[in-house]
Amino acid sequence: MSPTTTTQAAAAPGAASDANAVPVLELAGVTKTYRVKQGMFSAPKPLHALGGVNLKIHRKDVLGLVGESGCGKSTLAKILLGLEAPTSGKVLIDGREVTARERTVLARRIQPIFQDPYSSLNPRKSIEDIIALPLVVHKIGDSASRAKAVTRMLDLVGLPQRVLRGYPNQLSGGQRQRVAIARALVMNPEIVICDEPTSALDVSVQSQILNLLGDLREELGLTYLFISHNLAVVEHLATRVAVMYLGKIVEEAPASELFAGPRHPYTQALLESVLTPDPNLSVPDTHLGATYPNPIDPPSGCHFHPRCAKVMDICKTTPPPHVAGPQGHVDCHLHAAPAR
Amino acid sequence: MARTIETVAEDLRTPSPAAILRKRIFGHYGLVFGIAVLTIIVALALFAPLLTPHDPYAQDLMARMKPPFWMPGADPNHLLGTDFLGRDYLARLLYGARISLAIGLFAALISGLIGTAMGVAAGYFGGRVDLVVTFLINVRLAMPVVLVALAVVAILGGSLQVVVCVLGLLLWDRFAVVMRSSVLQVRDLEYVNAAKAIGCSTRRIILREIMPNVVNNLIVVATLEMAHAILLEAALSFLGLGVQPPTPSWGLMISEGKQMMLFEPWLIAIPGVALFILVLAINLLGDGLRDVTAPENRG
Amino acid sequence: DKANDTLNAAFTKELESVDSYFNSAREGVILQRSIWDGLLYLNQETGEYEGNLATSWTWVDDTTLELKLREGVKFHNGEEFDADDVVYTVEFVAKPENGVVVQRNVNWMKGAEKVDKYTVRIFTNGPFPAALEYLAGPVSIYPNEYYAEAGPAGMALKPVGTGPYRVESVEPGKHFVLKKYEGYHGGPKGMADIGTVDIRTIPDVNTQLAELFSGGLDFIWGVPADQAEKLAMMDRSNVVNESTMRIGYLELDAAGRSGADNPMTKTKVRQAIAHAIDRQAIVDNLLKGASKVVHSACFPSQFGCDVDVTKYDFDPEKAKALLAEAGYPDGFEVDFYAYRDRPYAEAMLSYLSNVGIRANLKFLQYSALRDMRHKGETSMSFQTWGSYSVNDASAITSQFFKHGKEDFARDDEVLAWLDIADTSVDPEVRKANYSKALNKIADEAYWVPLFSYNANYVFTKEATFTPTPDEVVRFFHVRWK
Amino acid sequence: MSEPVLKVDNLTIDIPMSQGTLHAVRGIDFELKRGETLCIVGESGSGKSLTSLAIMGLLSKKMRCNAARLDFSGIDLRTQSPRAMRALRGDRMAMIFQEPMTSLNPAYTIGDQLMEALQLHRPVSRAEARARAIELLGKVGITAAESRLSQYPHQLSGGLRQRVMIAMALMCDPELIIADEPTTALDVTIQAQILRLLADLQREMNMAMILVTHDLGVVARIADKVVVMYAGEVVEKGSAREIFENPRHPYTRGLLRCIPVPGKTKPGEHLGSIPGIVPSLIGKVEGCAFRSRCDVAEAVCASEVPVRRTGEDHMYRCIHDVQPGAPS
Amino acid sequence: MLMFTLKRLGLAILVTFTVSLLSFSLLFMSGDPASAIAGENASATDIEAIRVLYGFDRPFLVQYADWLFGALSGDFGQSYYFRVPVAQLIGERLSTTMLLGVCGISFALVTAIPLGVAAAMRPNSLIDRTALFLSVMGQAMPSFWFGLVLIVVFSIQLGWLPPSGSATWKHFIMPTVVLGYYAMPAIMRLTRAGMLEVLNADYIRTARAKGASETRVMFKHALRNAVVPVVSLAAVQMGFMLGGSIVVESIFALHGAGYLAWESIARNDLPTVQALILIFSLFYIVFTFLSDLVNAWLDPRIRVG
Ligand SMILES: Nc1ncnc2c1ncn2[C@@H]1O[C@H](COP(=O)(O)OP(=O)(O)OP(=O)(O)O)[C@@H](O)[C@H]1O
Ligand SMILES: Nc1ncnc2c1ncn2[C@@H]1O[C@H](COP(=O)(O)OP(=O)(O)OP(=O)(O)O)[C@@H](O)[C@H]1O
Ligand SMILES: [Mg+2]
Ligand SMILES: [Mg+2]
Ligand code: NI
Repeated sequence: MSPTTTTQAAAAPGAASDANAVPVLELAGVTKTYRVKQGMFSAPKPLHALGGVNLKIHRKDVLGLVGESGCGKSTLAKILLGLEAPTSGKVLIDGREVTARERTVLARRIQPIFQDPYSSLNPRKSIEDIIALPLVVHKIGDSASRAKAVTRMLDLVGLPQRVLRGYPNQLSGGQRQRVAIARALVMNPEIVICDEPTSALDVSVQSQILNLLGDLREELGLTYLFISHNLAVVEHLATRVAVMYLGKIVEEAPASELFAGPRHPYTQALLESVLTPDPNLSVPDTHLGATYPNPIDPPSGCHFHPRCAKVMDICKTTPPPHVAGPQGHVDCHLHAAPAR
Repeated sequence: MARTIETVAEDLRTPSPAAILRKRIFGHYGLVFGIAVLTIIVALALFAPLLTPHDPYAQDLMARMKPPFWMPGADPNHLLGTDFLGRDYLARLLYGARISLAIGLFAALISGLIGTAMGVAAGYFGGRVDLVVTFLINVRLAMPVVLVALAVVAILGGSLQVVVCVLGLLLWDRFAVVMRSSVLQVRDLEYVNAAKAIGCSTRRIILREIMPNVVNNLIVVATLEMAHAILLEAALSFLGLGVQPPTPSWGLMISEGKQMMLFEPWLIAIPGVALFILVLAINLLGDGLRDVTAPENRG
Repeated sequence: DKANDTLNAAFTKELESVDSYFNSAREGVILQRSIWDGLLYLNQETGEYEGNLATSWTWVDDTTLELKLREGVKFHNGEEFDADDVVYTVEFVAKPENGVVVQRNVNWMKGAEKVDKYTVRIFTNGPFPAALEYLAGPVSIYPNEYYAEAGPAGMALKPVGTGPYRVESVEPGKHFVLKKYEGYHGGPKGMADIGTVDIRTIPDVNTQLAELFSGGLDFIWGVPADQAEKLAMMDRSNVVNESTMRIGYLELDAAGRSGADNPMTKTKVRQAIAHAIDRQAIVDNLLKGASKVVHSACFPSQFGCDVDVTKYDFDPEKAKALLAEAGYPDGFEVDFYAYRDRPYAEAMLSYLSNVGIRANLKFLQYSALRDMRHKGETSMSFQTWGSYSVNDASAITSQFFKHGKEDFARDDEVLAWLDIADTSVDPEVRKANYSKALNKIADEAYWVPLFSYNANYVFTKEATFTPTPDEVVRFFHVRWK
Repeated sequence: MSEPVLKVDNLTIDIPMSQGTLHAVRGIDFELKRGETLCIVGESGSGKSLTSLAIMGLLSKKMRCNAARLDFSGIDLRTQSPRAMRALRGDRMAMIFQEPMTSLNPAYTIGDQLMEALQLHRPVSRAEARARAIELLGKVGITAAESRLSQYPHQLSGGLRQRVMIAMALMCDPELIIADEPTTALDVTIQAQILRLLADLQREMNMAMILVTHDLGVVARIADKVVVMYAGEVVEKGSAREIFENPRHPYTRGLLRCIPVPGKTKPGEHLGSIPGIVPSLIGKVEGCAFRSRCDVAEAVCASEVPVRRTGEDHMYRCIHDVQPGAPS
Repeated sequence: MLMFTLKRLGLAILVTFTVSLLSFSLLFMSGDPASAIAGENASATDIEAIRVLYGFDRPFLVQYADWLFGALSGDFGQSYYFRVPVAQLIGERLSTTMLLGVCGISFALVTAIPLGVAAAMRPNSLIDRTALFLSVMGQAMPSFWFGLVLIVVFSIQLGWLPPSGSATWKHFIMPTVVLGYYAMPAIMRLTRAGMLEVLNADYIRTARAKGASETRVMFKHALRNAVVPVVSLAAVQMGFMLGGSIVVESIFALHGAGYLAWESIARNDLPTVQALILIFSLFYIVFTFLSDLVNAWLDPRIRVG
């Protein structure tokens, strides 16, 4: 990779986070409810995968979205991609509400990179066909110009030209993820939704993909929604971080701020759980209880209270308030204005 | 930095899916056997006029039930003997292969079209469509096939077309079930989501993204249903309600030979064995294809 | 099985009801003859009517028959037989609303009247020469008290008659056990020899043969010719062949009911068809046994059956020539309907195709085919008719040529002749008119009469049995050696 | 110190495949004492799981497993009958698997499965087994243990299931516990909890533990000894401190550079990376398997690779004595 | 649970209703039932009288509604042929078919499951190949042919078994084998495939790691999970068997419902055919329902939410 990339660090944090600018992408009170059946004999129950999410992504931001498995990260990504319709709430692009009808137009602006490099490529298609698919679907250019675009993308993601005629099964996980990235970028989108793009990869490959994503953002001026459960990875790439717990954003702040001073107990626990390869440390005690949340039957009040080390009485009954901070917010009784 | 070391990984790259498939096919004895036998039967059926001078419909009442060549009293003119009207058994067997193959093929085609359309719709769209299709599958499964087929053929008469249509209209359930579940499996894979996010039309997603990945299951079911249709036709013929004579269907030949089975067993043994081999070959082909293309074997 | 004094026999078809008025199957007739008695009896050897439950009979007038009844006869349940039983039975079956299946067996009777305990009169609906034939055949006498109480349903489950066999048990459709009736009245049927007759329904002929080989059956009939031939060669059981009264024929739509332009309306076409088929070869190779080629539209032994009519010999060249004359030098295509004996049909198909008639076989269930014929939709069909074993041409020729639904000739002349023949009481007049009708039918080739059928009876070497042309197995005539 | 609980010397595992023999594990050796934790790290497919399965005697029959030595508490595992192996498994050595979601039998209750583990090896009554199960569930931090016993696996979350798995492994007080990536399928917070639990229990019960993982962070926090595997081979082995503070093998060093560490790596900065992919191990494998991805590889790497040692228990396989540009 | 049962019941009723409507309209087209009732030797006037008597001149929907309401109260009308209530007629024959079906499916299960398990335990071994061979044979062998061959061998050549009838248990051996062999391949393959899949499952490894013996692993841990889809298949096969026993019943002269159905079709005995189609489909529905219950019992994921 080019050595110039080292200078980007200055540009990254908060570069575009002008609070007053219109965000490219905004979620306003988005909820998503699934009806799920547990076992054959019971009636379906509502599962609130997203419970009123408000989120803004500004141009050239990398919004890291962290949270544990099943908290609704992928659901959010799917809603942004138009793969699922929100149960309520709005999705706005450039301040304009997006209706389902316009999704195909939006497909040019928002593109996904998924988690599993093994299932994200159609095994029956050659790499060339896979990368060219968006162009074909949107009827962009003729076959010659498409071939050129595909070649360019291969260079961009660092794959050799000879894989073009190959099939996904001939590639390693990292190479496949590069193909997926090439497919996402071939339409020159503005926003890329990365849903855990590296969690299925070995660390040695993960770093390659992370580097690539960083470089591409620089070169193409992309905006990322970067979903991960690995805080270290998020810190590395994100400019802003949103922490999600059971379908709600519990804390949101610029990356540097959040890592320097996590305010929500859950964020704190998350940070503590990051295991840095330091043989002088032992496994940390996160002070979290072993009661794992059930999204079908979420705890009352603050969803986090059964695991929270700093739980107060009020947490058990009252949903936490929305406490705005200097550059973000936290939803927690601890940070609410002192009790009456 | 200079990297002069030979890249081991590059040389050991796996071959393309087509190449793997080819290799698997030839490594699978059952499949190879099935293909070989089926090819032979198809060839025999196609070149029947070249292989026997006899007309399968020409009767000779004076030369009835001549035994086949391995039995005493055989007529060298009729290698496999003659039937109860003195028609050449070999000629009937060869021309009969056409009928049996055609029945299997067209019945599978009709049921395949119906079942696949329903199964894919149910699997892909889910919700109401799925409910309706599942309901229809249930209705279909609840109907006793042999009984209904018999009833319909009894009403409409047993012309080849009727038999093929009845079988086609009755055997779509497995297509629907298999297609539904395979599409359900593929539907939520990420490349389908990716295609949706790219903005592909539903038609395109179904035809280009999903179908190529489930078509192997379709082929497997199609071969098995083909065998099923052939057997069912034979059973209908046996019960006297299959294809009409003098059409030389194998099922009909068994049913005609059945009369004399205790005295001239070869009359049912020959078409019976032919039927058995054909169905066996088709089943082996289907099983083999399943083994070869099963997802757990895929690279 | 002589050791157990049991004859194991098989029916091919499920019998719908043992009550003889409520089935139309041959199996039913067989049981009927063993369980019940008619008023008269037809001696198969002499062809003469004898008294059975009646001892003498006289025509009082054209429509009244007076009969003297046998005394001292007891039904299987102990009920005494007398004139009341006859009156009750006749009155019951003659009423159409009681739903006797084969109406023509009974609808000639108007009713009956008791004269004294052992004398009755039976009244007919108009002159009916064949009355004695029916009284000796399908009309059997039921016990009035029992029948009034049990009805047809009860009779079907626990039949009661006066015949040489009483019924031990009935599993409807499946299994019937008959026991020798020790109190048999000694009528012309004679005392039964075999103690038990055990009849099971086994639909598949091969299974029947298998049972025969393994000793599970002693007596089967209706065995196809080829099998019978092989069985005879194996010499393990007796194989006896006897002609039956059933004949096969091609019914051609001369009247144009299936379409005025249909080729069968042309006499030359019909004659061509008659010339095209080698009936003798079919008889020799397929039917075998006692079968004969027939030329006239009736069974030769029937009263009034004139066999000396125009004969069409096997001559494909002539057939082709006739077709060409009729305007079909290249033949034509036609649907050929049939409901039984597929091999025979197939053989005919092949002959027809040799002269250029491309016939498509449509093999249907009997009732379905009859529907079509009633609606006049078939231009060519292969039919058979057994005349209910009635030895009189009225049972066949008049059945089909009197402008009924099954008449595809619709010839007024024929109708007129048959009307005279059917109602006259003078045998000579009848004969002459039947002859005229049959000759015209043959000349015009309305039908192509094909052959008479035969039946093969296969039974254990321990028994003796002589079949009769009426295809009715009389178990009381089977004897152990 | 006492006798090692486990001694593995020159363990090889070959898998016959249609394309040839896969040399999945090629000459591994290590030893482990009571109370010690050994971590095996390596990329996916490097043979970590096979090694642990080989120790448990759970390799499938078609795989060929050879070793110069495979001793467990003085028992030669190579010569044990299947029956004797069964008696050892679950009793004196236990294993925890990676996938908590699928490692429990969906058809039986938690209680059944826990109690089975004990009853297979000890002649105890159901009541006793039940008491033991409740005790252990409490120990692994499951509250209301009593009522959990009658629940089915699908009614528990991943974290709870993994705790049940741990409890199950401990039912018979094993001397050796092998945990094959016990936390990779879990969330970070739960991972930390489970690892802590494992570490505490290991100390408390004075067991020997083998922890298989590909997460260097985990290794650093929990291991006494570390085995780094690459392509079926031990490329570096030593005490945890040695490995992390003084890594010698280019692969180990590469791995350490790959992971972003909050506070250490700069956000947005390029991470170190190891280019290329793992070579195939089918057929004859010669020389250093890592050479195709190695920055400092030379032509001689294609032939014999020397085993080098720095100090008593730090060993690595590389032609370079000291890595060019290494910090120490 | 209650909701589920009710829903399933509703679906079942809807399915039965649809099947009955289909079969009724199908048979309505089948020509003139009056002619069928009249029998082979009836005259045109006989038939006409019968048509009016039985009400065949009424419109389709009226006849259907009439039949349906009767059927709901267990009255399927009179058999045209036997002239007894269809319910009674079928009642007499059903036991034979049921017995045959139960024997057949038991035979299939008893041979297929052990064979499938054995084959899965040692893939590609001799026993696996034998099992595969048997199943391939079973799938390709026309059952009527197989039946005839059995008769020739065991009744005629060896004389061990009676070729027809239903008097003793011996009579049921060959029909059971023929019918069971028809269902055996599918069950065997499913068992084998299920076992292979389950044996690769993580929890089997867990069981082994606990020190459970191979038989315990097979039968306690694996089979219970592998058998779940087999139960459903067996139910479906059982349903098919009852409807498909026609051939077997006609060969072995077993007077069961299947044979009755075939004969009734031939005789145009509409009420009987309709009732039989309905009853066979009801059986199918009941069996699948029962198999769902059994599966729920076997698989707690279904049973408890
Ligand atoms: N199609 C669906 N039907 C029903 N429930 C669903 C569906 N998709 C997701 N869910 C549920 O919604 C919740 C959120 O799921 P989601 O996939 O968004 O989680 P996630 O945060 O992406 O988790 P992970 O880290 O495991 O990917 C989960 O409890 C999940 O079970
Ligand atoms: N049953 C098997 N059949 C064939 N090859 C196998 C089998 N099990 C493992 N292998 C191969 O053996 C090698 C080592 O596998 P192993 O499972 O030990 O890797 P691992 O280090 O545990 O990887 P991971 O981190 O993905 O669990 C791999 O190349 C794998 O493909
Ligand atoms: Mg997700
Ligand atoms: Mg592993
Ligand atoms: Ni670089």
